Order: sequence, then C-alpha cells, then structure tokens
Amino acid sequence: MIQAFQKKAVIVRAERFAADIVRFTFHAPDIARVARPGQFVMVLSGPGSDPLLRRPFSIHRLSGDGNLSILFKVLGKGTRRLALLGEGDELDLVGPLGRGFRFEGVGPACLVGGGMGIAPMHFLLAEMLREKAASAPRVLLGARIAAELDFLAAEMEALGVQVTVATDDGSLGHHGTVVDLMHRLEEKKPWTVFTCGPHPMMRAVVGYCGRAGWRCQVSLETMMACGLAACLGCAVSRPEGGYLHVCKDGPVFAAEEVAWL
Amino acid sequence: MIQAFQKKAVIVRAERFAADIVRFTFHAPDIARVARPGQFVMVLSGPGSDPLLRRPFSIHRLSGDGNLSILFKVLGKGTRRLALLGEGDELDLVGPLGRGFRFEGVGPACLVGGGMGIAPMHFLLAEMLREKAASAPRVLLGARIAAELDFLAAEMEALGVQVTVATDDGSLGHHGTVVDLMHRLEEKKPWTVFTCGPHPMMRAVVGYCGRAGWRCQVSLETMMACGLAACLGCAVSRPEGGYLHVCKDGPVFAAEEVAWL
Amino acid sequence: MAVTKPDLQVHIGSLALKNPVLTASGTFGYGEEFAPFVDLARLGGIVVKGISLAPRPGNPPPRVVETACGMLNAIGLENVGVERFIAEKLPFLRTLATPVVVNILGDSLDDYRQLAEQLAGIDGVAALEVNISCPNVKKGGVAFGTVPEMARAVTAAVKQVASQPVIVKLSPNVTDITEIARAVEDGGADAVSLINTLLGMAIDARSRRPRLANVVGGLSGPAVKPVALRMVWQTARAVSIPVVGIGGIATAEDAAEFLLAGATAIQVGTANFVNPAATTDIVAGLERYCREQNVSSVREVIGGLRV
Amino acid sequence: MAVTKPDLQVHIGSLALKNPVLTASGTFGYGEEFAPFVDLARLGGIVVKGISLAPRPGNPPPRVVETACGMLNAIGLENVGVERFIAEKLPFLRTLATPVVVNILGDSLDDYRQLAEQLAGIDGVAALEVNISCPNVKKGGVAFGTVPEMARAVTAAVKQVASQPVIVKLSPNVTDITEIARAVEDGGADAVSLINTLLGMAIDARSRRPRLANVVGGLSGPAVKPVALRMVWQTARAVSIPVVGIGGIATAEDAAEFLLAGATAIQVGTANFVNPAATTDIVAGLERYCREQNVSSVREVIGGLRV
Ligand SMILES: Cc1cc2nc3c(=O)[nH]c(=O)nc-3n(C[C@H](O)[C@H](O)[C@H](O)COP(=O)(O)OP(=O)(O)OC[C@H]3O[C@@H](n4cnc5c(N)ncnc54)[C@H](O)[C@@H]3O)c2cc1C
Ligand SMILES: Cc1cc2nc3c(=O)[nH]c(=O)nc-3n(C[C@H](O)[C@H](O)[C@H](O)COP(=O)(O)OP(=O)(O)OC[C@H]3O[C@@H](n4cnc5c(N)ncnc54)[C@H](O)[C@@H]3O)c2cc1C
Ligand SMILES: Cc1cc2nc3c(=O)[nH]c(=O)nc-3n(C[C@H](O)[C@H](O)[C@H](O)COP(=O)(O)O)c2cc1C
Ligand SMILES: Cc1cc2nc3c(=O)[nH]c(=O)nc-3n(C[C@H](O)[C@H](O)[C@H](O)COP(=O)(O)O)c2cc1C
Ligand code: FES
Ligand code: FES
Repeated sequence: MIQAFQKKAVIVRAERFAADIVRFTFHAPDIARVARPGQFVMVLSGPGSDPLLRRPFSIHRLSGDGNLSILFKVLGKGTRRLALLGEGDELDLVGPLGRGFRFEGVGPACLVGGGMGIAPMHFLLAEMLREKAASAPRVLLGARIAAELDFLAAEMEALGVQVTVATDDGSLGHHGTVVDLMHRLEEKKPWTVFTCGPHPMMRAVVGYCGRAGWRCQVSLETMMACGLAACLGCAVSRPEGGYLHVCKDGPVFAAEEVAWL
Repeated sequence: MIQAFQKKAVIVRAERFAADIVRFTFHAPDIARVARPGQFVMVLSGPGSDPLLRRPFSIHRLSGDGNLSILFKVLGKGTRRLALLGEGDELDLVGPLGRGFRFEGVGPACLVGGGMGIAPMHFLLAEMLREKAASAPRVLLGARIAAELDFLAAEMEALGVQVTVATDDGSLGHHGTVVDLMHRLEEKKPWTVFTCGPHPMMRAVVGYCGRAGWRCQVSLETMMACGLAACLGCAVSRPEGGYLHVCKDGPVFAAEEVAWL
Repeated sequence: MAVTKPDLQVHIGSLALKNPVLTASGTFGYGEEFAPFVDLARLGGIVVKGISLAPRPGNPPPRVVETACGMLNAIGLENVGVERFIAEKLPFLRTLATPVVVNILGDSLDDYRQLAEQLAGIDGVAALEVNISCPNVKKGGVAFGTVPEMARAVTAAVKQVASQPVIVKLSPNVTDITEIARAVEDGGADAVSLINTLLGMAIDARSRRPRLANVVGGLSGPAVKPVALRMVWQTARAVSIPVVGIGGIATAEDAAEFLLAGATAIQVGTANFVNPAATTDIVAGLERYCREQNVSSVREVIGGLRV
Repeated sequence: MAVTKPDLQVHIGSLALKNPVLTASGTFGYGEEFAPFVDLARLGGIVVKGISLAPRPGNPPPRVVETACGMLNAIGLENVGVERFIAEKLPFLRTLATPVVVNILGDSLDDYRQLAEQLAGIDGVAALEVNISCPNVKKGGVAFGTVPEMARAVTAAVKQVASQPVIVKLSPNVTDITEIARAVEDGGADAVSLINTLLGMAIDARSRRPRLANVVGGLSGPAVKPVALRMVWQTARAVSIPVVGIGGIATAEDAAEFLLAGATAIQVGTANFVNPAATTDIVAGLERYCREQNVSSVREVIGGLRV
C-alpha cells in the first residue's frame, strides 16, 4: 500500500522569481521521508469552497530535515490565492502521490525539463546522484525567458552536473527550444530520457527518442479532482485503447504506455 | 436621489480589541463626505464567490480628511475573512446607504448602545455635538465584558459628554444591562432616545420609552443581500401589516414605525 | 485589420438592443435604485421587478439566505402592482435610452391576460417577460412552467392581447426544459428567457428551523451557472425563437459562454448585489472579448460553440 | 445528566449501520484508495463505484472540471465490471467491519436484473444501490429515473432477485422527485438515496469548446446542497421508506441539516476530494452535535425540522 499523508504544513520559506513564479518550502517530515522523484502533492489553496478542489504540484526538491518544496507559476484562481501566502502560513497537503521516475541502474541518463516541468527535475537529479543510479546525468532545460530558469539551472549545476539551457527569447543559452539541445547528445549512447513540460515539448522529445531508439519516461499533467485514484477523472488514452490514470498509474509513464495523438 | 458610491478603499488603520473585535479605518473621501450617522456601508470581504454577498456595517466614525471606520465582531465566514486583512489591504465598499438618525433640534437626547450596536453611536454623538443639535446628550453603553466597550466609552467621553456603562459580567460599571441604566434619566424630561443593539435590548428600550412617553429611534439589523433597495430581502413588519425595508426605509426607524413582536 | 469597435447590437424579435446585456427581474428594482452605480443608458435592457395585477406585500422575513456560491430568496414577489408601476415607476424609466421589459406574474391565466391588456400600448414598455414559474392556484398550485399545455396556454393568452414582443421566462425545475420551450414557442412566444431560480432550502442545524420563513426559496448565483448553461444550450437547439440566457452570470466571460451556447442576449441577476456595476463591466468586457476573438460583431459569437 | 456518548446507530431497512455516514458512489473508489487517510472501520458504510455487467472504459478526457463551489464530472461510469469487482475488489472490502453497498448501473432492465442476480448472496455485499440516472438505451436513452413507470419497473426487477436490501438512487433532474420516489417505493425499494448529480455544462470562452469531452456532465459539491436538501425534505414527507441524503455534504453541520430534513443516513461525495478525512470528521462532528443538542441518539434528530 502506498504511504501517503494528509498534513497541515507551515511555509518555512517563500521565494518569488520572474513575474509570476513562487517557491514554497514546507516543513512536512512524514511526506518528505517517503517521497520519490516524480511524485506530487495535492494542495488546498485556502479555506472556503471557491476554489473548491486541491491543486496538484510535483515535489520540486527536499531540503534540511523534513522540508519539501513546490515551485509553481501563477495561472488561475488557485495558484493566484496560493501566491498571496508567505512564511508562517499553514497549508493543507496530501501526498506523496502517484508513481515517480524509475531510474535504478539506468545507465546514461538525460533530464529534459521545459517551463514548470523543470520543477520535478531537481529532486530527480538529486536522488539519482545520491543513489549513484546514473553516472554524470546530462540536464537540458528550456523556458520562455532566462528569469524562469537561471536560478534552477544554477541550483542543479551546484549538484555537480553540466546543465545546458535554451530560452525561447534567446535571453540565456541556446535561442530556441530544449528539443534542439538533444542533438548535442551522442547518438550511439543508450540514453534514458526523463522529461516533463508542456505537452507539445514532451511529444517532440518522445518522437526524438523513438527515432534515436532511446528509452523515455514522461511526467504528464491532466486536470485532477482528487489525486487519490478515487474520481477516475485524470484519464489518459492508451495506444491500444482504454485509459490509464495520471494520479495512480503515473504521473510518470514510459513513453510507449500512453497514446501521443 | 441619495448619493452613494462604489469605491475601492485602502485600510489605513487596523485595530484589534477584546478577542474578536476589529476596527478598520478606510480612506474613502467620497463616502465620508456625504455620510450621515446611522447610515451603513456594504463591504465585500474578498475575491471569489464564497462567501458571495457583501456584509453590512454601520459607519462607526469619521476621522482625518476622508477617513471612515467600521467596527465589527468576528461571527461567521465573512467577518472571519475580513479580520485577516490589515493596513494596506484594499476593500470594495458601497455606501453610504440607508436613512440614518434624525436629530435636528431634538432637545434632550440619550444614546443607548448595546454590544456591536455601540458602533454607530460614536458618529451620531460626534455629529450631534458638531451640529449643536442636542445639548449635553447622555450616553448609556452596555456590553458583555469591559474589553468590548471600555475603549468606546473613553473615545465618546473624549468628545466631552458623560458616558455611563453596564457590563453583563460586572467587569466595568453597572453589573447588569444598559436598560437598567435608563432609570437614571430624569423622568420628566422630554427625552429622545437613539438606540442600536441586540433585538431583545432594543425591544426593552422601546418598551421603557413607551411607558415614559419618550420618543425613540431604533437602528435595526436584518439579513441583507444587496443593501441597495433592489432585492427586497430586508423586510421588517409594520404594526398595520405589510413590510418596510431596513436598507431603504431604515436602518433607523421611529420605534412606532415597526412591529415589535 | 484589427477590429476597432465591435458591434454589440442584437435583436429579440422586433426589440432591438444596443448590446446583449439586460438586468434580471427582481435584482435591479425598478432601475432607479441603481442609478448611482450604473450608467443606465449603457444597458441593453432593463427587466424590472415582477409586476402583478394587485400590489403584493411579499413573504414574511427572513426572505434571503446565503448558500455556497449562491443565495436563496423567498421574497414572495413583493411589488407595487400594475397601476402604481405605470403611475410611479414608469415615468423615470421612460427618461432612459434603454428599453424596459416588464416582467409579469399571476395566479391564473386571466391574471396574465389582464396584465398584458393593461400594459398594451403603454409608452415605455418595450416588451413583456412572462414569469411562468408561478403556481397556478386553479390547478392546485402546480406552476405554469412545469406543464407544457399550461405554458402554451398562458403564452397564447398573453400574445392575444400584448402589443409588445413577448418573452416567456422558463423554470429550470422540470425534467425536460426543451419540452416546455417548444410548447411556449407553439404558443407564439417571440423569445424565451431562462433560467429562473432552482427550488432549494436551507436549515439552521442549531435552531432546527428553516432559514427562510417560507421554508423553500429560489437558488441563484454562480452555483447555478452550469445548470443554466446546459439548459440554454439544449433550448437553443430545440427552438428557433431567440433565447435569453440567465443564471450565475457575473463576468463578460460568463456572458460569452452563454452566447456561445446559443443565447442571443443575457440577463445579470444576483451579480448586481455583489458588484453593482456588473452589467456595465460586462458590456465593456464583451467588447474586449470580441476584439480578442477578432470578430466584428457579437452576433458572430452566438451559437459559436465548437462541439 | 449530560449526554456521555451519543448513540449514532441507524437502520436502513434490515441494514444496521453504526453511524449515518456513508461514502457516495464514485467518490471513494473501492475503499482501499482511502485507507491511508481514513479509518475505514469508523464509517457507517462504504458505497463503491458504480458497477456494470461488463467492464466500461469510461468517457474520453477531459472528464472533470471545477465550477463555482462545485465540479462537473463526465467519467462515463468507468468500472471493472461485476466479475472483476467480486474477484479483485471485494476481498479487501470483506476484511472491513463496515457494510459495503454495491452501486449498480445498466442500460436496460435486464442489465440491472442480471447484476442483482450475480451479487445475490455474495458475502461482503450488505446492500445494493440502484443508480437509475442511467439512460435506458431501449427507450431512446431516456433515463430510468425520470419516468415513474420505468423507475418502478427497474426497482421491482432488482427486488425480485436481490438477496440484500435495495436502495434506489434518484436523479434530481425531474419536475417532481416525490413522484419518482413513490413509484420506487411501490416497486418495493427498501430505501431511496438522493440526489445524484444535476446535469450541467461548462464552456471555455477562449477556445469556444466545451470543457468536458462529453459536453455535459454531473454537477456536485456545496453548490448543489440547497437543491438536495429541499428534495430530501420533500421526499421524506412523501414516502415511508428510509431516505439517504446526498448532495454537497462536507461538514457535520451539513449532515445534521439533512437528518433534520428527514434523512436517516447521509452520503459524502465530492467532499472526500477536498478533505480525504471528511467522512470520519463528520462522524466525530455528529457526536458533538448530539451533545450540543442534548440528544442521546442521533435518531432523535431525524425529521426534527421545526417548520
Ligand atoms: C501531476 C501534476 C503535477 C504538477 N506540477 C506542477 C508544478 O510543479 N508546478 C506548476 O506550476 N504546475 C504544476 N502542475 C499544474 C498545476 O496543477 C496547475 O497549473 C494548477 O492546478 C492551476 O490551478 P489554478 O487554480 O491556478 O488554475 P485554474 O484554471 O483556476 O484551475 C482550474 C482547475 O483546472 C485545473 N488545472 C488548471 N490547469 C491545469 C494544469 N495545467 N494541469 C492540471 N490541472 C490544471 C486546476 O487544478 C483546477 O482544478 C501540475 C499538474 C499535475 C497534474
Ligand atoms: C444595517 C446593518 C448594520 C450593521 N452594522 C454592524 C456593525 O457596525 N458591526 C458589526 O459587528 N455588525 C454589524 N451588522 C451585522 C453584520 O452585518 C453581521 O454581523 C455580518 O454580516 C455577519 O456576517 P458573517 O459573514 O460574519 O456571518 P455569516 O453567518 O457567515 O453570514 C451569513 C449571512 O448572514 C448575514 N448575517 C449574519 N448575521 C447577521 C446580522 N446580525 N445582521 C445582518 N446580517 C447578518 C451576513 O451578512 C451574511 O449575508 C450590521 C447589520 C446591518 C443589517
Ligand atoms: C432577490 C431576487 C428576486 C427575484 N425576483 C424575480 C421576479 O420577481 N421575477 C422573476 O421572473 N425572476 C425573479 N428572480 C430570478 C432572477 O431574475 C433570475 O432568473 C435568477 O436569479 C437567476 O439569475 P442569477 O443567478 O443571475 O441571479 C429573482 C432573483 C432574486 C435573487
Ligand atoms: C467523480 C464522481 C463520480 C461519480 N460516480 C457515480 C457513480 O458511479 N454512480 C452514482 O450513482 N453516482 C456517482 N456520483 C454521484 C455521487 O455519488 C453523488 O450522488 C453526487 O456527487 C452528489 O453528492 P456530493 O455533492 O457529495 O458529491 C459521482 C460523483 C462524482 C463527483
Ligand atoms: S485525479 Fe481523481 S482519480 Fe486521478
Ligand atoms: S437588502 Fe436588498 S432591498 Fe434591502
């Protein structure tokens, strides 16, 4: 049985980046203790019933003893309300949820993160290195503008790996998309690519891996009402028909498990 | 046509009293300029639709140039959400609304406030004195405990009038209700009593005035959806049948205008 | 070529409106109450409080209670009656450059007919909106709007004598709204407006009493929007007369959703209590929406849902 | 003498429940999913996801969307089918000291009968809840729960073969819920549960597309509570069989309101997504409520509304 908890957690650190990106670090030892990279938490943005549902956020990184962070962009009602909070405020979290990345003994690994999809990459990289599961993983990050990924690239570099970046507006690194950077990977190596980001980006990464014969794991996003495998709302199509559920069977899938229409 | 405005107003001062009483002072010059004692404002407690409706609060006092204050007790969802706000926060107000106290040339006047019904009494007293409408008005205030009225009594005394207080628990002044204090008024004087407070208290005050042959104006509270004379929800029964509307015909009524069942 | 000033005009039968935004009956009084907050000339139309033959005192209080993202009301159709409406309320409304729609209500077919007769030809009354959610006291209090035959009969009776376009306002408390809409279309209605309030109730667990003196009341506000939108979509596909969408509309985005579902115009009700300027904010918002959608007229949005 | 530990036991026909709090079908999976968050032994009952004869894949995504104080779902009754339910899901449920109610759904009368047959006498199945909101494909897709005669027929068909108490779950999308409740009572139902979801819709004004792939979906959550409460109150006065109240219940206060309106038990649905421990919080809250009301048994609250 998966171990998961419903906890009230205090925000011990609140950071703001670019115009609309927020990082909250919570003290949630029970959740942090069992969390795996690629898993997520369901967060209640405040009291009352408008907005009603919890919002899903991937676990961005662990720090100190029992602290875990989420990194989110302000989009709609829920994230807007969350962004008003600060250090000392308490939030209701449920997690860790879902099935994360599988990287035991994976050989050459490449992490490809785009936009907010970069969030789970830090935790994945840190665990890979800690568990010595992959030798010198490569990291490719893409975002619209430098301010959305410079601090993230720096923090991953601080773990001792090489990080290559691309920005849509060319304000940092390669002027283009993160998929362009994949050409820099030596073709013959048996890469396993771990990717998360906007759907079109992931579709391109999966296509590239297919052509190059590399294995690929994707972390998907769908609308979620529960995140607890109860509502069956988070369906994604399987190539052979029928559906898998992102909160239960994912959010991380082997690329071939899901249909990429 | 009554002059009223819908304004965004910044909280310039936020004060907390007793366990659950809050005073906000807003900068709302347009509203303050035309406001009369006994009128009220409809306040939106925050964004979103839960809670949905505005809450009515009487205008407690004016201060400085264009500042007006409300004084409220935390009761349910709306006041609880309001109480989380502080200086610098902006609130959406509609007002001044309703028909206030009529005190031009009123002769001996006595203000009888109970609990949160004390809120409009400061504004009434200040205007009476400023317009020299009543000579040496008497002020009788009652509340559950000292902490709910001591600061209010002091602020009204600072306007140069004698204030007599009663507390249910006897922690300040007379150990009993504010209605007991009415015996201290010289009977023969043609008092006009202005009262606001819990319904049972006002019923007792109206009864006392009836027996003593004194005129009495009451400020009533009912559930309000609009406060703008549009929904017709704020009905109160008339002695001769049919209804008046608290937000339009009141909130201040001559005692005989409404049925005191 | 970027759209400069989108054309927001729409037609409901012969009634031309400068934009699709009307006020919902019972939430805007007789118009004058909102003059301090809204430039009434910028509204597409004003639907006034429901008018009956004789004045009505309304229900005992409490008459309103807040619910989750909504409110219940059991006002009891308090109104000044048709005579005082014409004498005291219409004069101010006539000064406006905005069409006035008079919502009428009755206990019997004859009530509705007499009301339509008394309002026929009256200057300042641009259209009638027939509230058929009222109980038919001659039929054991069954609401006109829940039985197709009664809905058709009351529509035909009003059409016979009315000089203005007749909009029939449907109750959502039915199994199949399209059945009632078709019956009302057969009765000769120039348009239908929907939804009126959903029948609901609230209880105070501490005192064990209903929160409304009338025990039950009408639910309105954002909470009912999904039901209202579905019923407007179904109705617009079932009848060929124009549909006016009502139910939980508070923003221009909400209004656009109802237009996409097939509504030719919309009414704003409970939102007026929360934001007295909701109607004019929505008019401005619809202009922005048309620019963003790159359409030169709001009519291009009507029924534009891509299913 | 202050009430020490209030007695929360209630009965639905022959089914004894240690308290009135059940989970609503489709919001608690097959029970196991909530084991990390809820002491399942403290629940009055668990109603599992709707089960059909054959497994169903469900509708294409998107299947859920948030609305004002509510949500729409068009899951499409995805489920493992009765065989795999008995083989794979029931074993875990049998280990619990909490009665399990199996919600059943079908496209035809025969579907329901076969399901009841296959579940008859199965250890671990304490009762059946018949979801009659499903479309009857043989009758042009008209939902069983909207036509009294069809509601009675499906109830009688299930009662003929079921070995467990039969609760029939009513759809709120009808003109008169009491008409359906009486028909179901005539058909032999041991109890009725209501409400299922209100039919609704949501549109994305920017893309002009419905937010649900299925276009329409079921509305649930706090937004529907006033309608659900009214229908429970009406139904409890119209039939003598027990009524199970469902619709927007999130707190013990909500639950108490439904009991006062006449419900013998309640089900918690959407609230489980917002607060996974909602059910057990409500059980504890009902105990507090009984103490505050100074009643020794929750049964004294049932139908206690002072009208
Ligand atoms: C498994 C998973 C992990 C995620 N991790 C992150 C993360 O680390 N950082 C981050 O910024 N975002 C992340 N997201 C997306 C994030 O959940 C949405 O941006 C957020 O829910 C938007 O909520 P809102 O109230 O601001 O938007 P609104 O539009 O007001 O939300 C309305 C509803 O739609 C849902 N919704 C809206 N956009 C999305 C979306 N893109 N994906 C899923 N549901 C959505 C909301 O949850 C809500 O229920 C993740 C999503 C999933 C499914
Ligand atoms: C004209 C007028 C002037 C008022 N002035 C003051 C004041 O100066 N200070 C103060 O503390 N309170 C005042 N009140 C009462 C105040 O409006 C309510 O305490 C407040 O609305 C409670 O809202 P809530 O969200 O906390 O309670 P909830 O119970 O969550 O409110 C639910 C609904 O009931 C309404 N409601 C609840 N209690 C009352 C009540 N007693 N009167 C009217 N509506 C109520 C709310 O407005 C809301 O719409 C006044 C009321 C009126 C009608
Ligand atoms: C306080 C109140 C009074 C109403 N009075 C009437 C009325 O007199 N006649 C009528 O047809 N509808 C009446 N309605 C219904 C509204 O016109 C509208 O149909 C309903 O409230 C749904 O729209 P909304 O959610 O925008 O409020 C009233 C609604 C409210 C809230
Ligand atoms: C995601 C979801 C799935 C549901 N699935 C079913 C179902 O399979 N069978 C059924 O009878 N009701 C189903 N329902 C309806 C609920 O059981 C309940 O009747 C309704 O949601 C109202 O209660 P609530 O407001 O507490 O959620 C479902 C509801 C939701 C939100
Ligand atoms: S989000 Fe509810 S089952 Fe996945
Ligand atoms: S509160 Fe709406 S008319 Fe008075």
